[in-house]
Amino acid sequence: MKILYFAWLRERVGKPEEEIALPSNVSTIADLMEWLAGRGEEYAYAFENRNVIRAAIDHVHVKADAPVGAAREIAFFPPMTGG
Amino acid sequence: MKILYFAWLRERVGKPEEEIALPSNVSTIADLMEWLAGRGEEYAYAFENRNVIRAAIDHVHVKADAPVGAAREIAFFPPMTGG
Amino acid sequence: MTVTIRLQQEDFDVGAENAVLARGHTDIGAIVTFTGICRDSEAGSDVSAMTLEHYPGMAEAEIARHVETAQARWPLLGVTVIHRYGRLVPGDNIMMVATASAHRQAAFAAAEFLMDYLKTQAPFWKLEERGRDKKWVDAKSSDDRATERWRKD
Amino acid sequence: MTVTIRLQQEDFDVGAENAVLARGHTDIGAIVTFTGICRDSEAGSDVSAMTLEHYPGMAEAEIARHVETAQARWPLLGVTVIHRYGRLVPGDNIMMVATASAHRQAAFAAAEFLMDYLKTQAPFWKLEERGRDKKWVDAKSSDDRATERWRKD
Repeated sequence: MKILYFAWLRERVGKPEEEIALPSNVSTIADLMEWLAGRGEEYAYAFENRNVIRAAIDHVHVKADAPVGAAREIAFFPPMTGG
Repeated sequence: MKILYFAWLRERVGKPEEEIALPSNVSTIADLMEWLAGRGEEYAYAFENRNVIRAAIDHVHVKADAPVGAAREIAFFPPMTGG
Repeated sequence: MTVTIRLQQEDFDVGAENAVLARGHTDIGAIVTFTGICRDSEAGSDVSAMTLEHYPGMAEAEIARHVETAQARWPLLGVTVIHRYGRLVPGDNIMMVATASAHRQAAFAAAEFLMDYLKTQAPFWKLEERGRDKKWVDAKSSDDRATERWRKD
Repeated sequence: MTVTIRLQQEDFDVGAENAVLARGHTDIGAIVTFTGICRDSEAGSDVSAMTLEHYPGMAEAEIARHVETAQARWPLLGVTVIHRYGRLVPGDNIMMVATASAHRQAAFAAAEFLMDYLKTQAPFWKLEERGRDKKWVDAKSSDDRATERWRKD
């Protein structure tokens, strides 16, 4: 599964995207953020304030309880600030 | 004194402008329209419906009772239709 | 504050006019441009051409007066008004207004204000051609209502 | 109905884009164009540059969805949205919206609707540079209020 990071999330994680193998105990966006936060210092920093982080599954905005099982691409980003 | 005509007033009078010598009994725009209307068939036709005709003295909109004595240029035209 | 008011027969270039408005300014955040184009149909019937007549000198003065009103009401950094006269056919540009400001709200409001004025009370008379039939257009009362919303009493 | 949505690094030409929108149409009477320009000051302090980041694919889809909403609400004959990304300095064009319609009211309303969306919720993140200091811009709540007026419940 492809995970994308934008803006300060990208800077904190230190990469724009990566491929992950979804663990079996991760079923929602909230689960995924929790799992990612446990992957190391940079992830813990990126995901320290999870309630401001927005997510999209396959280009569509979703809430934290959205199921992630069928996703091809999941993106995490701060609230969009407009152009 | 220079008199200008626009749109269908110009077409009816048959010329865009003319010089006139203001008669001594003409003191307002209304007087001037009445005097012009008496100058011939084309003027009578142009000024037959005087309450729709607008006037300007030296580029400024004026009402029918405006005095014309000090004017350099008087224009008569239908209500402006915008661009 | 860059103010450009031009009445002309020739066409205009919106991109070039916008560039003139913005040139040398780094405080402008928003430019709203309106372009009015000659349509092939008015009031439900085909129009083959229209001719705009204006009163040179008075037209510029009247437009300038309304630009000043817009400047007094909104924090503008530039205004351009270009209006063509003469005979125009469908597809031809008729006129443009461009308003520049730090923020979009002022630029939009001022452009709409100037357009409501220009489309209804601006010093032009319009002759429409429908085939061989030519007719002077009457002042529209529906457009007058659009200008009324700007009136402060 | 001509719809153009482009995200690009390079600059755009408002005049050329307007011409594309109008080409071959004689039913368009009004084109409203908004150009957003990078300012040298935001929230009262100097800005030396800004960088716009976007989510390719999602950005286009989100903008297209809002263009469809505008089309459903107003009788539009064409819409163009061009948004730049990457690093921009004061004076640079950021984005443009153009809306074409038979009459000016629909063109103005649709352009304002799209701008309120693009300036607040569009899929961009903005990094502002003030000298050597770089800071991601937070979402603004005042702009969110501007978008609320379009919400139909």
